[in-house]
Amino acid sequence: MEFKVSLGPQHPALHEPISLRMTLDGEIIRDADLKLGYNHRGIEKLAESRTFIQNLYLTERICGICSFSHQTCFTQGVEKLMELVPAKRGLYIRTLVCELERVHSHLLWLGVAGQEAGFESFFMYTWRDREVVMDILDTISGNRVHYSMNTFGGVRRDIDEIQRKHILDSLDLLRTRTEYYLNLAATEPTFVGRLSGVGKLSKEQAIALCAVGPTLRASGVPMDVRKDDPYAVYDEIPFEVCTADSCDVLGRAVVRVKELMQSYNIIEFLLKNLPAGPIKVKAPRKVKENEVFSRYEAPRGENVHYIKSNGSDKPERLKVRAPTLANYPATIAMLKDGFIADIPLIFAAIDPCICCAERLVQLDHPRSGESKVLTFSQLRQMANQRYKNKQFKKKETLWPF
Amino acid sequence: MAILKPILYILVYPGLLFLLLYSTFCEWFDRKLYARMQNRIGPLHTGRSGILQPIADIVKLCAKEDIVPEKADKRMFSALPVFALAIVCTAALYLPVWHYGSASSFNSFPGDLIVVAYLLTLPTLIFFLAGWHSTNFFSTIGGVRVLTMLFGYEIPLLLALLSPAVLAGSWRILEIATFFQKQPLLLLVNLIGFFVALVALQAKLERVPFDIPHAETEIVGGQFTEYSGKKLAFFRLLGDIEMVVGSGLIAAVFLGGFPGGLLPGLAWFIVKTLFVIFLLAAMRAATSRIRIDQMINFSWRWLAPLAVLQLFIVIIIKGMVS
Amino acid sequence: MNAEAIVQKISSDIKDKIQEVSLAAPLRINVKVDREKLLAVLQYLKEQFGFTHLATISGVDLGESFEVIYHLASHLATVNVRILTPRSAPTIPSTVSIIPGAILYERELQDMFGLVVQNIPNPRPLLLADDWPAGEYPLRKDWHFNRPAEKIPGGK
Amino acid sequence: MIERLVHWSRVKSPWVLHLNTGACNACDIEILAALMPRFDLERFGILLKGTPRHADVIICTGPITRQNRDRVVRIYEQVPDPKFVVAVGACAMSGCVYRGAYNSMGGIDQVLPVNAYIPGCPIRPDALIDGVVKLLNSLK
Repeated sequence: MEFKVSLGPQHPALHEPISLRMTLDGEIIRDADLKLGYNHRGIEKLAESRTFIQNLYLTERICGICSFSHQTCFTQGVEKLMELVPAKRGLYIRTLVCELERVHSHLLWLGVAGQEAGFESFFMYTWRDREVVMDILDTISGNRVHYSMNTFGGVRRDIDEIQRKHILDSLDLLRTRTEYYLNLAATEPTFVGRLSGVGKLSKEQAIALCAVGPTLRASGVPMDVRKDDPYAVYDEIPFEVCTADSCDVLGRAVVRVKELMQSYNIIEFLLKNLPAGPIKVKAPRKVKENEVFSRYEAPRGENVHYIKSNGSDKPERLKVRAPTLANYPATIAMLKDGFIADIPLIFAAIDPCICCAERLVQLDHPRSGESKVLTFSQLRQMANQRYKNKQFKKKETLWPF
Repeated sequence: MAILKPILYILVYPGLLFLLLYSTFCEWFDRKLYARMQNRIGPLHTGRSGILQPIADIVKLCAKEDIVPEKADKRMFSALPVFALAIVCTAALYLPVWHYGSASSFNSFPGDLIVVAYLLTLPTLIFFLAGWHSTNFFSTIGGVRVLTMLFGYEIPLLLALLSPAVLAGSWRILEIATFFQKQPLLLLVNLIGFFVALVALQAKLERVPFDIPHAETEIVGGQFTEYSGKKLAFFRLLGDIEMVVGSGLIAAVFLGGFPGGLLPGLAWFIVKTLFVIFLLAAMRAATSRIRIDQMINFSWRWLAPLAVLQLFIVIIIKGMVS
Repeated sequence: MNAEAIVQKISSDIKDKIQEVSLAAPLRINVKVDREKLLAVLQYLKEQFGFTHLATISGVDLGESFEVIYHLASHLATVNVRILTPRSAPTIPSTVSIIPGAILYERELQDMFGLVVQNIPNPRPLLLADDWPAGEYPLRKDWHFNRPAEKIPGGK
Repeated sequence: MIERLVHWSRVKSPWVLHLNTGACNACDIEILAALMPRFDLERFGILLKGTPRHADVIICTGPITRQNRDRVVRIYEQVPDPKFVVAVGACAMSGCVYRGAYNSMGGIDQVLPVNAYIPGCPIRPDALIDGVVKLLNSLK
């Protein structure tokens, strides 16, 4: 029996308009195709009619979760076009906000993953602790989500001694909480059992389909822009690229939790070694004719901006590639010939940020068959059904920590 | 005079008026407790500490537009909420709320325990029908889940109610209450049964962890997805009244009933039902939703055997006592 | 192997296939090729240096022609392979056979610039709305959006 | 008398449907944050409902995208009367930075009648609470 599955687009479990439509052969997904566009706003065209300073705030609003990633990526590119060397202290503060954003995004993801696996209390807990990071960001930048910290040549706000101490104190709290979640997850065999072996993406596939971020690193490829192509002050910071070899959703969770721990270390390092001096240097208004290809490691993966300038104060072309878009082909590969029961977890595992990719996902099948409409959470529930018969033995599914 | 008493019974106490007011109060009490247990405050600005919140909800729903989906079976769709509400209100009439001893009450007869249990089962079937007749996919799924759950909790609930009845040697709620009033120590025998009945009641009321049929993040509104306006208000009211009747039944059977005349009986009724509701709210706050298969597993692996065990204990003790 | 060495090796190995190779900035290598030889160059880069990760494909409207830039990245450096395609016949070859992950970027190019990607496995529109008029490509420089007059609710 | 009662009930018990019409996600996350223990919208009787049939207030975030327009109108029609629309965030009010972009229609008010606007980019959870309470007070 072939039937159509449609997810969303308005659904209490999802806070973004996403509609996933595909035709299935029984329980197995035969073919899937992407049609994006419900969240497409036309930012690239818009950017051509705005000045660089205006674009600073436009790129920030590409995404509400990883807003700083896009802004920093753009800022770095324009700084290279301007041949500007940013102030050292400014770069440190910029990197600090980058890492804080990574922490808040990964905590958010942990909660969502818990929810998809039917672990609701986990969701509430991580979101409560996420407020700690939000408070830090609030004290630094004055806003909870769009920080607007960047400017060409540095950052706009300085950190004083009281804020520094506040962040360091909060960091201890976050560390203990993250360890607590690790323990919580480790003692919950069903949770680990639900994640392991789901959404396999082999190393070769991941490379061929140009996956990025934790999705790629969980397939054992140590690609991290922070190491490969260091920006800001990452070449001065000791940190490790976290990978996992299990190639499944559990691996992606492991990579993210490890990265949380790395981020805490990086934040501590940055705050302890914060250099004195100005936070920004003066930037020119116009930009010489040139082009730049700027890369940035966002919480979801490699973020890419291609900026071409034409000598005026407006860019000739701004091309944005958000990490979620890069991960879609890999997601389809994970879904293909898989069970529909696994869709929610697989989708959550790439940490989809639909507005980031400016689009909506619609997977559908050309042939018409008996059609049946399911939502995302029904799928989740079907997943629960499918896994109910599996006996999880504690020893077999050890949390890898 | 003889005709006045039944009318009073049906319309004022413990009939419609009292039930309506008291069930909304119970909903507020439950919501407030739930919120406090989650570190929240809960309804606050409607009446004194939000006490009128459920009433506001229901009045608002009644004043809203009433949409019947085009594809739905219109007559069934509209009739079901009314039926369900009538059924639970009828069940409430059999609760011995203000007196006992005088067996001449018109609404108490040998075997009314079975009737109340039966009447409390009917709303479940109506939920299923409501979901089915909405012809919405979520509603259908919700309806099917309702029926699946029914198989889980209904038998343990009946078995649990059976044990005090066996101990008291009567199928009449009033006589059971009177029996335990005379020998309050025997109430302790029924502790396991009390626990089983409490969990089964939670499942019957479809509250966390058993809110599987209308799990919001899973199937939107479950069997109520297509209901709006007055009909939704009826269903909400139904849930509240079912909670009151269910907790009243448990209080009458397991907690020794409500002795005294009009006022002391009322006081006892309120205290004991609120106690049961408190336990229900605590259960709701401390757990997260389980899956439907886990629920069935749990009720057959734990609840039903526990209820049977309780029955054995009761039979042995009855042999010793008599 | 550093970026300079890669530039050296490219210019000596496949001199006949490329028009120009240079090191534009640290870790940024520019390679200019004919569009007919694009696939051969990508294949060479993939096999010789392991440039398997296609970060994205950027299209730029230069007026007379379109420039299409393939941003390849690895831990060694980033290579921008650029081709030109005339506005009158805007066709480019599909790279999906070499880099399967390129599919979405190529479909995006089709939507936004009206480029015709030859041999693309799935040519359906990707981004624009269902009711988008055919033959309009928003990122072309000569396409302008005329904003419809806004209603001001309850206002003057 | 009955009218006053109905009016009072409407003010005291707004049930909310959350609709993303092409926002950048920031407002949506903040709305979720408003339901968490820290802000607790339930104090005002506000409940987040999943189905349009149960809702009174539609909270829209984001500039309406071309693709989303028809769907938003359809959902609006599914909500039983009386219904209110709240435009949350700068995008939903006027289009914010996306004003003039070819795929966004401007504010929510270009498509739906809007009853209240809550400014902010993104809104803070406290602003959301303030806005909804103000909307309710304006009904008095």
